[in-house]
Amino acid sequence: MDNLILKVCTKVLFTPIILFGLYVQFHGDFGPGGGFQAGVIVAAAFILYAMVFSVEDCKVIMPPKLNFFLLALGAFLYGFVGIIGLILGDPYLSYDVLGTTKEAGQHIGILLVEFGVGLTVCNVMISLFYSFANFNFGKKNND
Amino acid sequence: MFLAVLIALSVSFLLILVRLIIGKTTYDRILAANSIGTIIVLAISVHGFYMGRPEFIDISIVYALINFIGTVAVLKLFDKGTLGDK
Amino acid sequence: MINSKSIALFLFLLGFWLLMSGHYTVLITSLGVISCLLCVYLTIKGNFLDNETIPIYFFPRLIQYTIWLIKEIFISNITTAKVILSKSEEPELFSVKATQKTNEGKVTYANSITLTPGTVTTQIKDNVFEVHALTKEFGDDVRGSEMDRMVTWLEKGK
Amino acid sequence: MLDLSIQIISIISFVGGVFFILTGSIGLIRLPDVFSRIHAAGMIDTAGASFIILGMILQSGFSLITAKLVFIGIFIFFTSPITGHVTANLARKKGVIPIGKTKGKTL
Repeated sequence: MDNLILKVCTKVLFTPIILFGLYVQFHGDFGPGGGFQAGVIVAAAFILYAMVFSVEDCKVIMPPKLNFFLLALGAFLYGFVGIIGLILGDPYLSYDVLGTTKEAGQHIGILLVEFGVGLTVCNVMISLFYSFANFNFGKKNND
Repeated sequence: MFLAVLIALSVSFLLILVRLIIGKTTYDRILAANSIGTIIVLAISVHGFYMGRPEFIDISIVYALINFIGTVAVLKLFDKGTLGDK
Repeated sequence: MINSKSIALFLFLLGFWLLMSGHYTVLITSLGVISCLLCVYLTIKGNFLDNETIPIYFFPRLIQYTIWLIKEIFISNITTAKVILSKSEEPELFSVKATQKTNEGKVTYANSITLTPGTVTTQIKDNVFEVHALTKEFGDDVRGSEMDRMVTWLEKGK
Repeated sequence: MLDLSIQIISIISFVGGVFFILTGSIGLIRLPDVFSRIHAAGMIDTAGASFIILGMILQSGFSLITAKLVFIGIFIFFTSPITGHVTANLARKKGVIPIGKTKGKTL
């Protein structure tokens, strides 16, 4: 959209939204939130940027190749944390063995798994937007 | 006290809903939807205090955010007919 | 890359994080610092870390301006409530000239006009604003250009 | 004593917020066209929201909740004029004609 106010204010709002998403990500075990919501909030910042400027501008910040790499990395992280437990002789996705004590292991395990979920959700949202953004809803351009 | 505020917010929600339904132009409807969003943001945090769980405030920040981005998306869709560049 | 703007943005974001967080363990706080660095890095990568993103020269006069703006908003809210309840609206549309030089100054002025109920900026073209006012008094307030002078004063900084 | 006066101020602030929100919604129904209704919506977003948030700040005492409430207030203050302006701009661009007189040259 060619609108001065929207452009300047999006620039101002971009970083606080991403930081809020990361806050929800890392405080998932203290309050409402977690990986899924955090991923959606971070993706919302990118989508806002892509809508107000253009998809090409957003691809400068988040190139499609990096997007796919991070998408796969998130899923890999999730599975990897699970398999560590399996190797060390516990069931799949058991966090107790990750730290020195049971508590610390739980904390680190939940943090890592949630981070994987957040990374995947965020990048799936962005790649969905990249794929469908230029879909025209049967309306002609009238400007 | 919080309950009274919640009831008043619901009354104004219903009043704005009337505007959302009778509409006339699309812009009226977008405006009414945006105002309903603000009312809901306030209602979520007041409800959090009413239930004695103020951590609901995180949710209302998220709601305010999604309300803004959703309004921008709908406006862009009406402007260009697409969310992308074309 | 490391200049006054990136440092100011980093400190602003770190303050935001510390006020939100409430859990000041080493792990969470270091994750917060990394998150803030990531945000600053994203602005540098997207090439939009400029005066519009973080207008540092606004800061010395920002508090005084905010207090003045809140007073204006309060007064015009009461007037708008009176107009709505007494059914005495006579809307009008006119254009005013803005004396700000930069984009961020113009946006601050336009947002201040819209934020005071009773007046809305409808279009911006270069430095001419088209404003819709609810009554003639609100229109006179904008045409009297007190707000314009305040924003230009804010824009000049120190 | 201090506690009681804080309670009273917070109740006054809630009443003020509710008054502005109800007036705004009445205005949203009663005013004649889109451009006038934006003023009523702006009233809900500024006075209504800030008074209710002020009331909650007084209720919560001084803690990190206060900071989060202030962030909600700042966020609403930041985004309300943007959506108002963009709606008005789009309505104007698509040729909705405002009721009332126009003074001088308009864009």
